[in-house]
Amino acid sequence: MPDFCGIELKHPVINASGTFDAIAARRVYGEALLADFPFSAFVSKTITPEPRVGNEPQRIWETPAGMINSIGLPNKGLDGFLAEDLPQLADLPVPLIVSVMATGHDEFARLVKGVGERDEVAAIELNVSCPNVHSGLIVGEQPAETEALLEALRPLTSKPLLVKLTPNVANPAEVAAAAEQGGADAISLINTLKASAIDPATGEPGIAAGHGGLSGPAVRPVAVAQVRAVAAVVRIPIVGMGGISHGTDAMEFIHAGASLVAVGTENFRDPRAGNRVAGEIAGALRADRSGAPIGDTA
Amino acid sequence: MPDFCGIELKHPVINASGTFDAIAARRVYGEALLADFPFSAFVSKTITPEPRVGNEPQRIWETPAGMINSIGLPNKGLDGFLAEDLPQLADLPVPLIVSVMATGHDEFARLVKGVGERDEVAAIELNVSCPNVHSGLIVGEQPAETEALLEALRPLTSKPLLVKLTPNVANPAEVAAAAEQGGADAISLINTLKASAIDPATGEPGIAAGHGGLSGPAVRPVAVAQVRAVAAVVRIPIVGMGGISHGTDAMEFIHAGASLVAVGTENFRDPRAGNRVAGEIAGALRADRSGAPIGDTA
Amino acid sequence: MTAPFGRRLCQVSESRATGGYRLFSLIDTDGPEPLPGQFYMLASERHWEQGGQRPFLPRALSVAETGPAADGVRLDFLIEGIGPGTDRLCELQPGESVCVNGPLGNSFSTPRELHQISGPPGRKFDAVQPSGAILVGGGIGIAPLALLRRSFAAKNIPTRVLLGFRDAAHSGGLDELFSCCEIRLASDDGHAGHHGYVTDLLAAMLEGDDAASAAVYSCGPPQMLEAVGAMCAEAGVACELAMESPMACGYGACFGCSMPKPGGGYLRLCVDGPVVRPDQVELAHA
Amino acid sequence: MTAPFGRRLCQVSESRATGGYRLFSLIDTDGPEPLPGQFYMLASERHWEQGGQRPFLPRALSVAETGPAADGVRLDFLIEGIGPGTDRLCELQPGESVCVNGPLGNSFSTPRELHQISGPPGRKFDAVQPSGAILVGGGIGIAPLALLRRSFAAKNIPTRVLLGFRDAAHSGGLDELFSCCEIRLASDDGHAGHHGYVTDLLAAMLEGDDAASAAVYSCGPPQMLEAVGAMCAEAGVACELAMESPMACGYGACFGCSMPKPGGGYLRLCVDGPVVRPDQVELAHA
Ligand SMILES: Cc1cc2nc3c(=O)[nH]c(=O)nc-3n(C[C@H](O)[C@H](O)[C@H](O)COP(=O)(O)OP(=O)(O)OC[C@H]3O[C@@H](n4cnc5c(N)ncnc54)[C@H](O)[C@@H]3O)c2cc1C
Ligand SMILES: Cc1cc2nc3c(=O)[nH]c(=O)nc-3n(C[C@H](O)[C@H](O)[C@H](O)COP(=O)(O)OP(=O)(O)OC[C@H]3O[C@@H](n4cnc5c(N)ncnc54)[C@H](O)[C@@H]3O)c2cc1C
Ligand SMILES: Cc1cc2nc3c(=O)[nH]c(=O)nc-3n(C[C@H](O)[C@H](O)[C@H](O)COP(=O)(O)O)c2cc1C
Ligand SMILES: Cc1cc2nc3c(=O)[nH]c(=O)nc-3n(C[C@H](O)[C@H](O)[C@H](O)COP(=O)(O)O)c2cc1C
Ligand code: FES
Ligand code: FES
Repeated sequence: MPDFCGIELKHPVINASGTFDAIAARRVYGEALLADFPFSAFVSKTITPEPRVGNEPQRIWETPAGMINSIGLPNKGLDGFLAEDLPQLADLPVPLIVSVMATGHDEFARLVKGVGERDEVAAIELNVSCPNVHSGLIVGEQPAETEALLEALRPLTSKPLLVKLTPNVANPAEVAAAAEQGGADAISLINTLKASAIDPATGEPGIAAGHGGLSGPAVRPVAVAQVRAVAAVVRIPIVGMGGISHGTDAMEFIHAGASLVAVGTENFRDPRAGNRVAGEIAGALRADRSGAPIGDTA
Repeated sequence: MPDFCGIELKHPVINASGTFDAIAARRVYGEALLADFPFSAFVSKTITPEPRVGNEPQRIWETPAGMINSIGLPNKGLDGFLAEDLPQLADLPVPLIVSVMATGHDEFARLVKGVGERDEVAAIELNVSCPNVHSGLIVGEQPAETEALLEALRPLTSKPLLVKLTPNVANPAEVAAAAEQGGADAISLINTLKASAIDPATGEPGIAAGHGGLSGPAVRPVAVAQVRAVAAVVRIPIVGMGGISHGTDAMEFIHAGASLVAVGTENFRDPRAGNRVAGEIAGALRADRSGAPIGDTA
Repeated sequence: MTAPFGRRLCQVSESRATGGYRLFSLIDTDGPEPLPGQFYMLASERHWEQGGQRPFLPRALSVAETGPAADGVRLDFLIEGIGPGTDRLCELQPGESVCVNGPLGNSFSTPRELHQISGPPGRKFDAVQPSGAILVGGGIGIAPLALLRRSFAAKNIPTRVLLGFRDAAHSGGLDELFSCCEIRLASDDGHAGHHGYVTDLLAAMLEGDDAASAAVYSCGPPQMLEAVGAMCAEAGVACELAMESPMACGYGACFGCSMPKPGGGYLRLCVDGPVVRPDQVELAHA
Repeated sequence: MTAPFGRRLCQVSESRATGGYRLFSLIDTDGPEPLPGQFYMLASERHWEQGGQRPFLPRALSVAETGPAADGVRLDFLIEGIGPGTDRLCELQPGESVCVNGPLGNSFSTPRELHQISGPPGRKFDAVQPSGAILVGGGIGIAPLALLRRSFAAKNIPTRVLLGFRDAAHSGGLDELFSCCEIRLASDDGHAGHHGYVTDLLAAMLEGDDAASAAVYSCGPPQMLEAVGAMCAEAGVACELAMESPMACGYGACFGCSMPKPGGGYLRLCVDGPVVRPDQVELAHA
């Protein structure tokens, strides 16, 4: 029973934001989804202050052991989310973590307040892979920007604040330390790696936006390295993700210092990946216990 | 017949530094290696001012569609290289590019002068994925450090200077622009992505050094994105690399703006990968010419 | 009716070549019988996810036929090998296992249902009793129409079938899936039936007296669907199209399969489709 | 003798189970006959590099036997499935193709050659005429010793063979590779031969009168090689070990296969080995 920032979870596997739409999945799979819900907490797709329709297709491109996406954060905006999606997500049998993103402190504050005051919400994840409209800098690339954002948001809610780091930096540990300093309750990483692919048929990028984010097993070694680096400098818990398909992959993150793991792209290949990985982790931990001692997995 | 910084090459495929030891390969394959040399120019493994034995094993680890290495730049040092390796590399039927790395301007200068004055050497590649002992910063992570290094080295040789970028930065195009500004003749990218993997048998990193660099098809989408970004800001030619296994992969880089491509990890799977990819590129270009027009590949 | 939650393994019971394509059957012991137009996300159990390159994601395939099997439901798929994923599925041998997620997506309406949805006041087809269905398939797009035809036959809905092929090498599934029914053929190279596009046959048919009260169902290459959609709009004939877009998941999770809507915004083809009416999507951008 | 430059395709002519391991044969139409101790880098042509996970790199396998084939050279490999790469190679079916790079690495010396190299002045074995070879194999490590034994037999070098196995399930290759020769067995579980380690047999043999003039050749698990190396050093007996390390390339390109040398620094096992004398490497770190 992992305890994560005071939230009790049935197992250490949650979903990566934007890789599982519980509302759509319930339409497809019916009540079996709830009976057998794959994650111990549900992370919403990132919401923004105003509605967004998302990027022009082509939005996805398969790559060796992974994929590129450039979805563009389609969402109903804060009001639409609270009115239409939240009541449905409240039906899920697990705690809800809402992922939010904005391009300035005021807008971020509106999201954190609007979401934070709802009882249905257990925690808030700040997606900081976004430019600050005032400084023009990507918040999550700058330790100072990240710390300032956290300091601004921290007083606005008593709910746990997770900070989701971007991996496209030289030193993610510096950004994580700044987030902790600013009052973050947990760090989640990695988001996708900036990536592109050229369609051989046209000589043009396969993704309409020109580039997107790489995810899947291909990025796992990068993610494990970043989780190790972050675990070395922060004391708050870490949600590790990036290319987890199997329990052995998840164990890499746990050994590297993650308290929870999130399954992302693998959901596309196996809608029950969350459950499966949780079972595989339990099996691996049992096997480890009966053999050599391993690192602390609390 | 690509012309690269005034060097005439038979085809656009060279090797990535540190992924082909022509001296060892000649011992293994004999004169057939020279008759059928896979690359249109040969890039040496990175040499340093003093000899290095390299890192403690385990040095390599297979990952999904790639591998992590932490070899640690074993080499004979400048003097050993000039005395023992250079005469043998001079036997190769293609121009020689020597890759060098040091931890300060003086040391870098010694390498560039020592290598640059040798007629056997056609060009020098500066591996800037190294800390500057004075500033403590990784040169290739800082545009200013990179520009200063180039300004210091540029006057020391008339040979073309290539700058090999590290991909572990938020904005590789800034670093490339600084290198061009400092006087670089070409940019090569990408070097390996910082990565780690945990050995399930021990719960410890599979690589003795804890982490290493990721290469192979897994990183190709990251490399293509970085080449596109760099091509958008520099006018000097680009050597594109990162996960090239086939001609179609190489064409991604050429469409993205590379003048030459380098084959790295694929050499381990196929010692003749260079030749093969060159042939596949020629085929793709013929097919393209007969169909829709594609980007400039000069 | 919902799909079983999760992916499951189904055995290949048959796999054979048919006019340039392959037709293979799976035995699904756990899923419901699919509806015409629905699809499955498929990946071979072995030699899919091991190795260094693509395929990585499962691939979407429409179910072409179905029927009871000793131990569940038989699912037939018609497939064209055009890349690493479909090539691997073309190689399937009887006895191999396939990871299956589905049935997914919506299904075709009956002409009556379609007239009810499509008929806004003032449009000429909404009052009349539908005269029957016209199925227009092109190439590999004939797959979902086979099951649709049989379901209409079972419902006694009069159905005419128009199928188009590029050439003999791209006429797979014809004999296997449309053996017992009257069809009109068109081929780009004139090797069978009308020498030209299948839309020529449709154009002729839409000039008939009873056309306005018919309902057109089509699946095939995007340009063909665009033409069919335009012709039906022009003629004021109710129409449904089974479309394709790049799909990573098939169940609404990835937002990769988006199709532009006429008023702006996007729909997710996997959950809002794959069967859509021409007025629901920007066909020119598809 | 050098290896053909590049990797080539060789067909699998046979593949069968043997005591927990697999033995498979390739027909190499282009390469030379390998020498005992040499190895090849192998990857199946199909279903190796397609898909999303490992294996990605080729795998090193020692040649266990070789002989003329109708159209070239037959290469036999003895293999234990312990991970994705070896598992895939265990699955090889006759008619499949394998990407082959080799023969690679050095080979075993004869006892006479080894005495010449190993014998520094003052060591007792350097003057005497070698009395013959003692081959010590453990588990899958028996593979290169099979070819070595046959090559010594052809050269009339008296050879004694000591083989050790964990249990019956790990005694593969025994009958196939050592059928026509006298061997002494040891097994950890006592199911065959001496109940204990094969090094017990070697210890007894090294106490014999002619031991000092013999030459020991060994291949097996690292701990066994460490023990064999130490016993031979102690007894002043010339020795060669065929070792393993992680290999990405097999031809000196990657520097991944490094083994620490006693004086500091590393050798590349693929080009400086895989056959080494115990004094060339830090066995405790291997
Ligand atoms: C609802 C639905 C039903 C379908 N039904 C059928 C059916 O019944 N029978 C059938 O044969 N097919 C069907 N398809 C199409 C089938 O799913 C695709 O042909 C298949 O996904 C292609 O995969 P591939 O690996 O073989 O080819 P890919 O290599 O993926 O090529 C397919 C196309 O994708 C693009 N592409 C090229 N490289 C890449 C890349 N790296 N990543 C992403 N895209 C790339 C190119 O434009 C290429 O032409 C259906 C599709 C959908 C959405
Ligand atoms: C010269 C030489 C000759 C050999 N001859 C033979 C022979 O004749 N027969 C034979 O059966 N074997 C032989 N081997 C050993 C064989 O090459 C290895 O067993 C094989 O490479 C293992 O690959 P795998 O994918 O099956 O297992 P892996 O999964 O690679 O596992 C092998 C070991 O590598 C480590 N490992 C685990 N995960 C990884 C990872 N992600 N990346 C890298 N390492 C990992 C672990 O310690 C594991 O125990 C030889 C090796 C060498 C160097
Ligand atoms: C299609 C897709 C959509 C995503 N959308 C979001 C998102 O809305 N917000 C977010 O923080 N991360 C998003 N991500 C990133 C994932 O949450 C995750 O960080 C990343 O994919 C790495 O994990 P994986 O390799 O397991 O997928 C998305 C990833 C994918 C593949
Ligand atoms: C084993 C290994 C050793 C390498 N050594 C060097 C080196 O000495 N100098 C250097 O600049 N890059 C080195 N690299 C990086 C490669 O040159 C190349 O930038 C990187 O591997 C990406 O290309 P690839 O995916 O084709 O291998 C090495 C890569 C590998 C895999
Ligand atoms: S295919 Fe993933 S949302 Fe439609
Ligand atoms: S295996 Fe690559 S250098 Fe030895």
